[in-house]
Amino acid sequence: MSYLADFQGRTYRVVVTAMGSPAAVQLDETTHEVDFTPIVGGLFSLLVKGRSYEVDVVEEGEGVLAIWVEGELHRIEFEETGRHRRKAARAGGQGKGGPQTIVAPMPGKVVKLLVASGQEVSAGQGVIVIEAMKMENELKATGPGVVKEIKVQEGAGVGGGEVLVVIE
Amino acid sequence: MSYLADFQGRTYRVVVTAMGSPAAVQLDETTHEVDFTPIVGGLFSLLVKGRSYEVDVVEEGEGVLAIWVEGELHRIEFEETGRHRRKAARAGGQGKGGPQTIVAPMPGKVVKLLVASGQEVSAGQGVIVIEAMKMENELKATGPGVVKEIKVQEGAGVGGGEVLVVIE
Amino acid sequence: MFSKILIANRGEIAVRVIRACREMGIGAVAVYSEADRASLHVRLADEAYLIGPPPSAQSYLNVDRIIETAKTAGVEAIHPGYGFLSENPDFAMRCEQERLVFIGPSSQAIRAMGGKTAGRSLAAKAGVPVVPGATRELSDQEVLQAVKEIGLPVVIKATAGGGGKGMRIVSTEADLAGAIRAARSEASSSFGNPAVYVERYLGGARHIEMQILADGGGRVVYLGERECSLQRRHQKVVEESPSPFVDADLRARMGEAAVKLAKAAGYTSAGTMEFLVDSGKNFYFLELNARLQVEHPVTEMVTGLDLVKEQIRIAAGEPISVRQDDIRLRGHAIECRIYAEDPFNNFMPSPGRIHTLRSPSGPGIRVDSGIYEGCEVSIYYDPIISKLIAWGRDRDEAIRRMRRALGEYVILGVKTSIPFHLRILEDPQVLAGQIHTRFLEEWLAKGLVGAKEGLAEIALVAGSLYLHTKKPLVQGSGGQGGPAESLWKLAARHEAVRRR
Amino acid sequence: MFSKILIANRGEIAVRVIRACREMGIGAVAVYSEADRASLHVRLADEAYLIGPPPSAQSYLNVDRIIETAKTAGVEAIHPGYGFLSENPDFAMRCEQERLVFIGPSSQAIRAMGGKTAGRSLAAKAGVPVVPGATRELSDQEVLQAVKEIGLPVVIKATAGGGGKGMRIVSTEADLAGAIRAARSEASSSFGNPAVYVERYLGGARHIEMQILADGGGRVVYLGERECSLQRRHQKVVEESPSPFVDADLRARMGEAAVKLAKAAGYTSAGTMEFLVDSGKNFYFLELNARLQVEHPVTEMVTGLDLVKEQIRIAAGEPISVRQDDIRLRGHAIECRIYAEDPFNNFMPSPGRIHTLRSPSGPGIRVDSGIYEGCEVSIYYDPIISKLIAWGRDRDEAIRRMRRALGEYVILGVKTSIPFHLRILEDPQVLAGQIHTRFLEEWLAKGLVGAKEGLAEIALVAGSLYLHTKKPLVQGSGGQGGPAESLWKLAARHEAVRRR
Repeated sequence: MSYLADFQGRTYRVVVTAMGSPAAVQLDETTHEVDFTPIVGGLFSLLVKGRSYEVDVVEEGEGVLAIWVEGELHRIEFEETGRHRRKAARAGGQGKGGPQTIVAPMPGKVVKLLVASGQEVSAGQGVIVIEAMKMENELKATGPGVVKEIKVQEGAGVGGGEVLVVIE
Repeated sequence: MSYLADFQGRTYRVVVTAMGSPAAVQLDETTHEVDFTPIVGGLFSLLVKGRSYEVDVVEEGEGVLAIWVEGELHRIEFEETGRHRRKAARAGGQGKGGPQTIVAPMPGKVVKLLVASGQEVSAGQGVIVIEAMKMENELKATGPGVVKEIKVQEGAGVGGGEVLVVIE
Repeated sequence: MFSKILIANRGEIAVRVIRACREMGIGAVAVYSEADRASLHVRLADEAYLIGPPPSAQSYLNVDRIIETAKTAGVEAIHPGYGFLSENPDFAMRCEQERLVFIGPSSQAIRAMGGKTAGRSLAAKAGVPVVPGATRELSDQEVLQAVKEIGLPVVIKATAGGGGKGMRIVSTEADLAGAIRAARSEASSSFGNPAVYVERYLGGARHIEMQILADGGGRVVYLGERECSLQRRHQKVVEESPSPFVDADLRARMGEAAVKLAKAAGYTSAGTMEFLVDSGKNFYFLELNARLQVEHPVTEMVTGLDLVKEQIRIAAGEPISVRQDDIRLRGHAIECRIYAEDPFNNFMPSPGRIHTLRSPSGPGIRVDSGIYEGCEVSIYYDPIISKLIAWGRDRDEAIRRMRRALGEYVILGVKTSIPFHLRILEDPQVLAGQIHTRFLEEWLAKGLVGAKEGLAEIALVAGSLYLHTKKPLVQGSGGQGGPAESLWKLAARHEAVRRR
Repeated sequence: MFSKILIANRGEIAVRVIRACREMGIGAVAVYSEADRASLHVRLADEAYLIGPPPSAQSYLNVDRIIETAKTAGVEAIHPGYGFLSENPDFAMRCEQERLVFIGPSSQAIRAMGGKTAGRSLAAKAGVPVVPGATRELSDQEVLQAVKEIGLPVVIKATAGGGGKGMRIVSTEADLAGAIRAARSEASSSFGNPAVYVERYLGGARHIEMQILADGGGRVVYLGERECSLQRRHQKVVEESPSPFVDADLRARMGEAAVKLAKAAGYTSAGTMEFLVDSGKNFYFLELNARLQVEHPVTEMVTGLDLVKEQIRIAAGEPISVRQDDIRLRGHAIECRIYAEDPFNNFMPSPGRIHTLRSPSGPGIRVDSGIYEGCEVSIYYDPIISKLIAWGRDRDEAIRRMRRALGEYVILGVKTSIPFHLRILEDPQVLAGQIHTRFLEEWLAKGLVGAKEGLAEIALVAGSLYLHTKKPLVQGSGGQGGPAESLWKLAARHEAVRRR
């Protein structure tokens, strides 16, 4: 089985060439012999040339894995080669000059709106204050623009990832 | 829903009269209001008149539950009333005078047979030695009799619950 | 001694107090909001009662409901933990009126010392040096006026504050109005009191605090200091005892000042005098924390005392169990506060479900935690989910143990400060003990170091094997050399593992 | 200092040594049998290598394979833990020959003192009183002869023994032959050596042992005693330090005797001198345990020392990190060995899968464990799965903390000794410290108290609600008032809980 894996802007070719104990995985040019043992839930124990790793794997979407190794999180998108599905275009589009969306980074409550619709904002200007876990967090504009739409009102509860304000 | 529950030789009538928060359960004459909240896996938190209990439930067979409350194990057999199934006769039949079966109490290895087929044994006499976890355990006859059948040989591995020797 | 105590708190501190009760043979009564029915403190308590909806103001700050519950449950005393009602003199007074013992200082002592401004003015009278600034709560206008007098930078503080809540440092006049608003708003929602004052901000100083115990018989002892200079946004992140900066002489001077203040205020129970200490070993009184501190375990580990038990004994009219001369500090203890927040994304709070939890243990390690595998970290409350404490014969061993334990600590489902702590405890200046209250902010400004190198390969390999093994067996889609067959082999191997 | 160490062991002690390595910055190399691939020590190690099939003789006792692995992995030293090869002089010698440092005494010292009979004869020569009996290994015939001389009761002991293995008390002649056979057989499978000897069995005495450290520079110190009288079948069940029976004078006399013996034997590393102590405070040397003991954590908690680190330092040629005068015992520590066995069914071993695990923590609690939720407890190895250690300012607090922690400790899937420990620590004689080596056997003969009263109702209620909620919703089988509807409500409530 062969995969293309996207991680931090690079694409890796990963081929599982043998299962069993050990399994063999070819990563770019190198083949790794791996003892891959399930422990419990998403926890696996890997032995690679004697080196022992604990690895936690959580599936966040189809082919999108959150993988912790020694406390470090790696979010990797795997695509099986030979399947001719195109990856969905990356969400967001937070590039300079384009429209910005101010998104709730966590569930919480809108404490204060610091801008009004139609108002001009500069880069770094506070746009909205969200409270969660007793801390207030001011979300700021990443670049200059004009407030196009405010999707929430003060006092409202918001979910993580919810779009709060759109700036053009 | 109404159950007959067998526990330590007594049969209790248990009726769940309402679910929700709290649920209501009638046990013999008394009705208990219970906040029964699943925590994770087989763990439940019970609040009964303010008293807090942690309860672990494991299903060991149909209607047979192992229930731990404050570190104490209760093995209870529940039968739904109105269902006209008869309980299977209790296994074993270790009564005095009847045939005895010497059963492996845990998985392990047969270290030594202390009796031969046809041999007479007295109550408390050692019959077989099983090793598990580096400890040898001598299994004894519960009453007098004659060794009818030896089902294992020395050095063999045995499973927990396996019948090793039959004495009549 | 009491037969039953109500704990008017939640999370790790409620669990901490329940454990002390159990060890003393005292019944522990928990209270919980609707968001906390499945919380660890409810599970571990002897009794538990619902006190209202999730927002604190309607539950953990709901004085009437808590008092009513205390009476229904038939407790003799209430332990407030930290935060919530712990430093609220009205609550303490209400307990006194209702003939419930408040496990903490008297309402009078809280009023005299607990409010930050009151404490400052009392300290000044008692001859203990204080940081320049106001000694009473101020209106917005008065804050602006005071800032003109004492000069920037300043720190705006909630008079009822604690835990870094309702606190803002201001370096430029432009930020002043926003900072006052934010401080009042946080103070209001956290403590039910929007009052603020202002004091000079002493950059470069250390935050060092002195733990005291005082009983009803007039005995007051100090239990050594805690170094709490590693802070972010005025929230303590790492605390230790003893401070690598404090020698026996400074310890005795600070300890005696703390004892003097406690006596002047008629203080009883456990309390903490916070000081700023400059490089010349001059100390300035900041405030009294009239309650148990989050970081009390480091003092417990070096003194061998159980501060919660001492609080309970004192509240029951018993004397402190040690004399000043018998208090010996042994070794070194360090605490990391585990917050549910994302250190790689501006420390955004990270509520959610903890789907995976593996806790450290072994020599010298203590975990005071309010979480379990499968629990929800709620959006309604403080993000401290656990405290990891390490003891060692010396500071070096304590830090090494802490790093070892942080490495064992796996909490998945919410982001936590664990990677942040690991990086802090590798910094040469931190290892040398050369820290001050702005240290972490400056250190963070340089940017957090990202993932360790070389682990990406392991992640890529593990991910591909994970996907490969979970694939339905029927779907043998090419690859080299009979994948279907090898998958069957793998499945058989898993079975074998499981049966073992 | 070493850069990498191989740990020739498994389970909780391998995990313990790995933690010490990590704190010292030393690479930890695990070895494992085929039964242990998924074990905690393999998961936590830096490196791990397979050394053979499940039976110990083919894996953890496989000297060639372990030496070969040590060379492949490039380690400088081997830590043997306890049991297995830890007191095998041939293994120590082999390490010496292969230029691998054996973390323990020299093979010569093990030969001189480690074998039980050799130690007895050396002690007698050094003027330390010993229990009457043989000072060399005996044939079956010689045992019978010796018993005639010293009189019953006697104890048959494996010369290579430890941990109660290969040990049988005999009170009647009829049991003698069987006991010899059982002792030889257990000794053979546990230590690869069937040799036994016999000594007088001193009933009513206490088992008290003295921990020592000795370095290559000739410094020998004693770290206080451990009271280990609570035993079952010669397996220690509960250990504590200090002993409630030992005063400063007896401690000094025993400590000095232990130091004298260690010096006479040229002993280095950590070691333990076991003594029987009678009611007149006379002590008799039993044997030297030439290795780390299972119960070393109680000494660590009262002295503040890390014995594994001391062992490693001594093996690397460094001096012991303390002098005798600097050793202070603080407070009291107690350990419960958590065995996978059924206390209500004649302590039958209970291997199996641990499907539920909740570990205690908080003030004064240490867990040294080799298990995790989901792990298999194997039939092949020792039934110690975890050790729970509690520290308190005094014995009373330590015991209360232990009971609190035992109450929090939930291990399901295998039977454990936890209920046994809870009952032991409620016994008035145990609380008064009035114990001896036969105490537990006599106490058990009275029968273990069964389940606490009043919990059966809770179990019945919980069981019925469990069955009720798991029932498929379609199957509304009568009952009072729309069960289908109420089940839907319940399901909705669960959902709400989950979403929270």
